[in-house]
Amino acid sequence: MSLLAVEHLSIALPPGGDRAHAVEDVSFTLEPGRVLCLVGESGSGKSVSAGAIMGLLPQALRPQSGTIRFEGEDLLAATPARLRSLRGARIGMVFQEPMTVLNPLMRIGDQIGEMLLAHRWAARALGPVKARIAALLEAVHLPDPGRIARAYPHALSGGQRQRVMIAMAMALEPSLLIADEPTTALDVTTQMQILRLLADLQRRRGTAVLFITHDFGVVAEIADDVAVMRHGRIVEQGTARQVLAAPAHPYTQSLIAAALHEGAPRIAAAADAAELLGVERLCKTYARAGIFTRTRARRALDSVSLSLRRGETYGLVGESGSGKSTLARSIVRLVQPEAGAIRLAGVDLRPLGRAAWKPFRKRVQMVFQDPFASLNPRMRVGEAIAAGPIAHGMARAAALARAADLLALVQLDPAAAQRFPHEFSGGQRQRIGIARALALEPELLIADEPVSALDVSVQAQILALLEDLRVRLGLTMLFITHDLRIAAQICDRVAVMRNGAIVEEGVTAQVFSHPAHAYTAALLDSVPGRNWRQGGAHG
Amino acid sequence: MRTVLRAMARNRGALGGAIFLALVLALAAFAHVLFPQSPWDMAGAPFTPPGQDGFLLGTDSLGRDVAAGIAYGARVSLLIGAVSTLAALAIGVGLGALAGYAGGLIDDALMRVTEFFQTIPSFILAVVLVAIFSPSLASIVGAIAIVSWPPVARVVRAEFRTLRAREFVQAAEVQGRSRASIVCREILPNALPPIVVLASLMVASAILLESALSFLGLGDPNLMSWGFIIGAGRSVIQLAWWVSVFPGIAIFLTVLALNLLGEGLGEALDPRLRQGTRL
Amino acid sequence: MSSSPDLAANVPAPSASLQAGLARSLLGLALRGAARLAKMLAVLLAIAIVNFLLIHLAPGDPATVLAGQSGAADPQFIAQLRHSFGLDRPLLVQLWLYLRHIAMLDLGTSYTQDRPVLGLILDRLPATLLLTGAAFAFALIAGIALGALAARRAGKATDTAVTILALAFYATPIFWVGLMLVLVFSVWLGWLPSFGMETVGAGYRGLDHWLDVGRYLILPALTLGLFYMAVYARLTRAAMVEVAGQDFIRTARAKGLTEGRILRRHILRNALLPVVTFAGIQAGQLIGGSVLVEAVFAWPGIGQLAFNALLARDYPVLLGVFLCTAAMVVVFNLATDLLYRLIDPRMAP
Amino acid sequence: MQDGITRRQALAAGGLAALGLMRVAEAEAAGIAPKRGGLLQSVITPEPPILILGVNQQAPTLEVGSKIYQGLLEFSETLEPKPLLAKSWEISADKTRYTFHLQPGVLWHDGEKFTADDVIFSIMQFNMTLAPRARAVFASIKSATAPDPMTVVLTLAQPFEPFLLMFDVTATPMMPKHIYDGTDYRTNPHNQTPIGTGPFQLDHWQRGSFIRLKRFEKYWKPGQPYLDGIVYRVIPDSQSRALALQTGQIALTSGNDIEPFDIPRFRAMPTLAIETKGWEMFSPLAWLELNNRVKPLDDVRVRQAISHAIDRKFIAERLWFGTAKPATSPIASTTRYHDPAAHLQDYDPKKAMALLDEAGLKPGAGGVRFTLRHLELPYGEVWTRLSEYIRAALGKIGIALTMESTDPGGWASRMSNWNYDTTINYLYQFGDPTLGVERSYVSSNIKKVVFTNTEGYSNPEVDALFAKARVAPDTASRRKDFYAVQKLLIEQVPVVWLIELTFPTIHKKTLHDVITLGTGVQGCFDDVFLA
Repeated sequence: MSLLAVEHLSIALPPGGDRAHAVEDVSFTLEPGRVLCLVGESGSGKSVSAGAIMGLLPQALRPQSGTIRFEGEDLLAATPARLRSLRGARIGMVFQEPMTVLNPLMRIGDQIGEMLLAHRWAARALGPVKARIAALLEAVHLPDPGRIARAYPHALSGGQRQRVMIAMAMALEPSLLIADEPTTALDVTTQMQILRLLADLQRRRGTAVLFITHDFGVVAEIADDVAVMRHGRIVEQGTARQVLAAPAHPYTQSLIAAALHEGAPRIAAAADAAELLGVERLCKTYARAGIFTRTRARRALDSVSLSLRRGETYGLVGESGSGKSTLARSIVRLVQPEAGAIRLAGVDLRPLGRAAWKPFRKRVQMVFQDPFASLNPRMRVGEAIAAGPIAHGMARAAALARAADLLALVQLDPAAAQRFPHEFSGGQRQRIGIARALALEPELLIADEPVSALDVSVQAQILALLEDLRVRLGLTMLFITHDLRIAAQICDRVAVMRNGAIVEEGVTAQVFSHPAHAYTAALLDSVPGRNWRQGGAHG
Repeated sequence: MRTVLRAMARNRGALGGAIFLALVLALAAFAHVLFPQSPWDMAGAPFTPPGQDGFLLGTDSLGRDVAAGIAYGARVSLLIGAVSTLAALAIGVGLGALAGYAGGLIDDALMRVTEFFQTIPSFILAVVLVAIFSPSLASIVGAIAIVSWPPVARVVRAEFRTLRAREFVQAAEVQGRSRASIVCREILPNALPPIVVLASLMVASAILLESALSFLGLGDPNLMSWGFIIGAGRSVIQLAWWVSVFPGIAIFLTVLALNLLGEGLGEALDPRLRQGTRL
Repeated sequence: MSSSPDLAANVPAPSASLQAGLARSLLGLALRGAARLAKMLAVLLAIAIVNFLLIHLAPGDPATVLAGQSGAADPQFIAQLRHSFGLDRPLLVQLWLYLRHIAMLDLGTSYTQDRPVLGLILDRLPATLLLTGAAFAFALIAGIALGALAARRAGKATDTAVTILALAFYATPIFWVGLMLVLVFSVWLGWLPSFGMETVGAGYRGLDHWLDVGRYLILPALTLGLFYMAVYARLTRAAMVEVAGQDFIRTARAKGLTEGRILRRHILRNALLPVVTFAGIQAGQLIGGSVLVEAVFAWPGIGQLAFNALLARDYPVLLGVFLCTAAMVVVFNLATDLLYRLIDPRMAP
Repeated sequence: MQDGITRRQALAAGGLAALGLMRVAEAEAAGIAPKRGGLLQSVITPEPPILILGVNQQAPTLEVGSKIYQGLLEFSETLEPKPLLAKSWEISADKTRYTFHLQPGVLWHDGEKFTADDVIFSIMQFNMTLAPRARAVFASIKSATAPDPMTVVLTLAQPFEPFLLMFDVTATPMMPKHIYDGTDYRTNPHNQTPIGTGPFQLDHWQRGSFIRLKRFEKYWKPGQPYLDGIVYRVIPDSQSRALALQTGQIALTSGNDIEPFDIPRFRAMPTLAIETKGWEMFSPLAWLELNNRVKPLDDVRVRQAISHAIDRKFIAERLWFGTAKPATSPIASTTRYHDPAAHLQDYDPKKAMALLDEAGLKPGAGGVRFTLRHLELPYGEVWTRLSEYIRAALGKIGIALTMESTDPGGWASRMSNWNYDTTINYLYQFGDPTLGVERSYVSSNIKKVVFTNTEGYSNPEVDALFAKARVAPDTASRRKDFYAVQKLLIEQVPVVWLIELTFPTIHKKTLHDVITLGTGVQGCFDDVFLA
C-alpha cells in the first residue's frame, strides 16, 4: 500500500478566474521512505495539491472530486478534528518563506513544545518535552540548542529558521513530510545545506517526502520520483533518473533546458578593448546616525574596484547582502558612495551633482529585478518608455514613435504602448523594462538580477533577448546575479562578491572551473544539481 | 478607474454611503429652493413639535424651522468639511511629500514637527485656536486643518518613502528625469489611493470636529450649521427633543456615509483587500 | 549529511548576538532612555513656547476681563492689574520668566483664582485621570472583545452587526451620545445620576464612597469610551484578519493546533500588539475628548478647568493645563513605547 | 424723607430680637415655625475663583461670600436700609456726617472681636484699594473716626444722597483688620480661609466640585442661623443644573443658573417656588449698545428706527419666558427715581423704515440699507439667542447684521477699545441712578474701559442733569432731574434699552424666607430655614 495516494483530484477555482480548476484530475502516489518532487512553475497547482493533502486550503478552494488516501485513510472525508490530529503528528510540513512562518512573539522552544503538547498522545513515547526540543534542534544542526530554544525568531537567520521549521516538522517523526519550496527563499549555500539536511533526515528516519519545487537542479539533488505539473495537470511523471535523463514531454524538456542554462557558446570579447567603466576603491557605508542612538554602520561596499571593457558582459555574482546591488546602484547614482571613483570613459562620475550627471544618464541605463515593481502601474507603457528621451529633449511625438519601435525590438506588439503594465505577464514586463532602458541608446547596460523573479522557462527567453540585443546594439553589460548557472551561461568575465568586497575575478570559465577562493568553491559546490549538470553538459 | 467603480458598486455599504451623500449634496444645493426663507427667520411659533403647522421637523426656541436649518446646515457642514480637508491635505501632502522624498535631515525635522502637532491633544488645540482667533469660517477651517494634517503627512511620507525605493521610481531617476516629473508623474499618482481614502474619512472627522466646536459655542455665528443647532437645542432637550435630535441624526448619517464611502474606496483601491481576505 | 556541517555553525548564532547584546543592552537602554527623555523635554519646551505665543496672540488681556468682572473699572485699576500680572513687560521677558518657572514646576498663579496653577491642576487631575482611565479601560476591553468576536465570525451576521455598531459609535458626535445617554438613563429611566462626581453631603466613606463615585462615573466614562471602543474594535478586527492571513498561522494549523489555541496564542497576541500600541498613543486624545464630556457631565476635571480658563482668559491656567496634558501624552507615549519593547521581542535591546 | 428713614431704622434697631420675632411671626402665620437644622443644597455658576469679597466682586463670589461676610446695612426690596452690623445710624442735618452704632458682641470666625477699627479699615483701606466702585464714592470722605470701639463717624466733603447704599455687603463688606492690615490683600495667605462675621463659615471647598459652608456657632444673633450649612455645587452645564433641580438634588437656584426656557417647566412643578424679586439692588438693565461714533448710528433717526424695530415683549416672553420685563426707561422700574410715565419707542417696523428713509438710507440690493457688525455677548446661550433675534428683527427693516462672537476677554477688550458697531450689554444699577446709570451716559465717562460710556454718547444737557442730581441733597430735586434726564435719553436713544432682567430664584417650597431683601440670594441667610 502506498503511503500517500492521490487519485483523480480536482480542485475548482472560484468563478471569474483565468481557469476553472486549480488542480485537475491529478493522480500520484508516494511510497514510504521515498522522495517525490512535484515540479512546476508558479500557478501550476503544485502548492494547492500540497494544501489539499494537509487540509489547509483557503476557504475559496474546495476539492471537487477524487480522493487523497494517506495510510489508507481518505483525508478528504476526514473530520476537521481527525485532520488536526494527523497534521504535525503524521504529516509534517515545511514552507517556503522562513522569515514569516514562525510566530514572532513566541520563543522557538515554545513553538516546538506547543506542537508536542498538542499531540500529547504521539509525543508521550518521545520523552520529556524540554529534552525533546533540545534533541530536535540538535538534530537539525543548530548550535547551542538550549539558547536557540529560548530565542525569539527574529534573532535567527533565514537558514536557521528553516532548520527550526524542519525540526518542528520532524518532531513527532511523521511518516510524511511535505516541503513546499523550502529552499527557494534562501541563498545558494544555505539552500544546499538545507537540502542536505532534509536528505539526511529523510534517509535516517525513513520519512517519505513530498517535495515541491520549480528547480530541476533541486530535483536532481534530492528526488527519487518526479511529477511535473502544468496548468493544474500532471504532464509527466516517473522516477527521477528516468525523467532527468530522458524527459518525454516538451514542457519537461524546456524546464530542464532552462535549468541547465545551455546557450550558445560565449564568444569572448576582445581582451584588448578599451575600458568603458572603471570602478576604483569604491566604499559605501550604510549608517543610521543619531545624537543618542548607537551608530550601526554596515559596510556595503568595501573598497571595490573593477573594470569593464567595451562590448563585454561582466558578471557580478554573490549571495544576498554581498553588496552587488549596492555597486550597481552606485554606478547609476541611486546610491552615493562616500569614497572611490566611478569612471565612465575616463570621467569620474562620483563627485558630480544631479544636474552634471544628467548627460551621462543617456550612456548608462539599468534593467531592474522585479518586473512587477519596476513599471509604474499608473502609466501607459509607451509613456514610460518615452519619458526618458523626452526628459533629454526629444519631442514627444518622436519619443512615442520610438517607444513603439523599441517594443517591436523586444518582440512585443507596438500596440502595447497604449496599455498599462498590469495587462502584461512578468516576462513581457521585463521586456518593457529592457525597452525603457534601451530608449536612451546607452553604451552601458546594467542588468540587476533581471530574471530572478521570473519562471525558469521565461528566464531563458529574456536571457536570450538580452544576449541578442547586446550583440546587435554593441552594448557593454554589467550583469548581476546570484545564480552561478546564469553567470556561467552569459558572462565573459565574472567577479564574486562577498561582504562588500570582490573575492575573486576572472574569465568566467576559468573562475568556475578552477576557483581560486574558498568561497567561490563553496558557492559552486552549492549549485543544486551540479553533478547532474556536469554529467549533462558532458554528455 | 472603472474597476474601482465596479468594486465600489459591489460594496453595498459604500454604495449606500455614496447615495446618501449625493442626497445630502442635493439638499445643500437646493436648500434655497426647498426653504426660500433664511433659516434664521422666525418662521413660526417657538417649540412647534415635528409635523405641526407644516414644520416637518418642528421649530426651535425662536420659532426657526429645524428642517430649514438642517438643509442650510448641510451646506456649512459639507463646506467646512471639504475646505478644511483640502487645507489639511495641502499642508499634509506638501510636508509629507517633502519629508518622504527628501529624506535625511529634512525628513527628520519635518517628522519632529509632525510628532509635535500630534502630541498636543488635538481637540484642545482646535478649541484654543478657534477661541483665540475668534470663531469665524476661516478660523474654524484653519483650526481643523491644523489639527488634521499630521496623519496625512505621515501617510504621504510613508507612501513616498516606499514609492521612492520602488524600482519604477529608480528607473525614472536613471532615465534622468527631473525631480518634479518624478514626484508628479511617478510617485504622486501611486500615492493617491490612500490619500483619497484618508480624505473621505477626514471630511467625516472635520464635520464631527466642527459640530463639537459649535456645541461649545465656538461656531461661526453667521452660519447655520448642524453643530450649532444641536448646541442651541441641547439646553431645551427636555422641552423640545427634536431640536437636537434631528441635526444629531443628520451628522451621524453623513459621517457614517463618508466612512462607508471611505472604506469602500479603500477596499476598491487596495487590490489586496479587493480579493476579500477574510479569516 | 555532514559534507559541510561547519557551514551551519558559520552563520552567526543567536547566542553570539544575545551575549554581546546583553552587555551592550544596559548601555543601550540607558542611552535610549536618555534620548527619549531629551526628546520629551524638547517637545515640552516647544509646546510651552508655542502655547505661550499662541495665547498671547489673543485679543484682549486678562486685566481687561478682570476689570470688567469687577463691575466697574478705571485705567489706574487696569494698569495696576497688568503690572501685578507682569503683563506690562516685554513678551520675550514674559516667555523667559515663564519657562524658568516651568523648569521649577512653578506654573504661575491663576489670575482669577489667586492660587498656584499647579495646585489647581493637581486638584482636578485625579478626576480627569479617573474618567479617562475608566473610559480607556472600557474602550480597550470592550473594543478588543467586539473586534475579536467580529474577526472570528468574519463575513457572518455577527461581524456585520459589530461592524455596524462600531461604525455607528464612530460616526456619532461624542457630546450627542452624552446628551442621549442622559436623556435615557437619567431623565427617562432615572437610573443614574447625570452630573457631578459624587453625592455631595452624603458623607460616604471607604467602599461606599467609591461605589457612589462609580455610579456617577458610568455615563461619562461610557460617553467618552464608546467612540474609542469603536476605534479599537475596528482596529482589532482588521489586525486579526490580517494576522490570520499570515504564514505563521498556516504553520500553526500545520502543527495540528486547535482553532481555539491558534486564536488565543497566535492570532490574538500578534494582533493586539499594534492595537495596544495605537491605543497607547491615542490615549492622549482621550484627554481632549474629555473636555466635551466634562462639560456635559459637570465632571470636575482639568478639561473643564481649561475651558473655563479659556473663557476667562486665565493664561497661566490655560498654559498649565496645556503643558500638563501634553506632558501626559508624552509620558503616555513613552510608557507605550516601553511596554511595546517589553512585549515585542523584536524590539528588545 | 432722609430723616424719616433714620428714625424708623433707629426704632427698628432698638430691638433686634423684635425683627427676628417679626419674621418668625410671619412664618407662624403661615403655619410653619422656623426649625433649626438641615443642609441647604444649592448651586453656584460659575465656580467663584475666591471667596474674599472685595478681592473679587463677581456675582458667584458675592452669593457665597455674602454668607461669610456682612455689611453694616442690608436693604429691603424697596431699597430701604435695615440694620445689620450697624444696629443704628444718624445723618447730620447738612447730610455730610454719618454716625454708625455697631452691633455689640459680634465675633469674627476666628474668635476676634469686631470693632470700629475693622469698619474704618474696611472702608478706608481695604475697599478703597480693591474696589473701583467704592473708591469712586469713598474718595469724597473727608474723615473717618471712631469715637469709641462701637461707633464710627464718616464725614463727607459734600452731600451724597445715595451714600447709605454703599454699605451693603455687596458694595462694602466688613473685613477683619487683624488679618489684612499691612498685607497685600490680593495675595494674603488667608484668602483661602475666609474670616468674616457672617452666619456661615467655610467648611470645605472641593475645587471644581462643591463649596460647603457650615454654621458659625458663635454667630451674633442668638439661635441663628437655622441651617446647619449650605452646599454650593459647581455644575457648569445648565441642563445638568436643571436636572438637578428637577430631581430634587438641589433645593435652590438663582441668577443665571436656570436658563429662561426651562422656567415654564419649573413653574408647573408644585414642589417649587419661583421668585423674581431680590434683584432690586442691582436691577440689571439690558440694552443693544450702539457705537455712536459709527455712521449711520450717529444719526438719532437711525437709533430711533432701531428702537422702533424691536419687539421687547417678544424678547421678554419668548426668550426670557416671562422672567424679564420690557424696559421702559434708562432707569429700571425697580430703582429709585424711575419715572413711571416714561415709555420707549413703540414696536413699529413701518415707522422704523420711514425714519430710515427719512435719514436717506434707502434699501439697496436685496432690501439691505446698510450693514453693521454685531458683537455677541458671550455670557451664555440666551444672549446668543437675543443677538439672533435682533439680527432677524433688524433684517426686517433692511439693516443687515454680521455676527461676531468672542469670549469674555475678547468682548471686554473690544468694548474697551470701542471696536464694535453694535453689541448687547447689561449693567447693574446699584439702586440709584448716580451709582449705576450715570456712568453709561455722561461724556466725562467716555473711557477706553469697559462698562463706561463706551458708546461715546455726549450731550451737555445730560451731563448737567446727572451732575446736578449727584450732589443734590434732597430726593425731590433729584427726582426732578432724573425724570428730565430719562425723557431726554429716551428721545436721543444713545443705546436701545431692551429688558429689565429679573433673574428668577427657584427653591423648594420647604425652604423658607429665601428672598427677603433687595439683594435676594446675596443676603446672609441667617433666617432661612428648611421645614
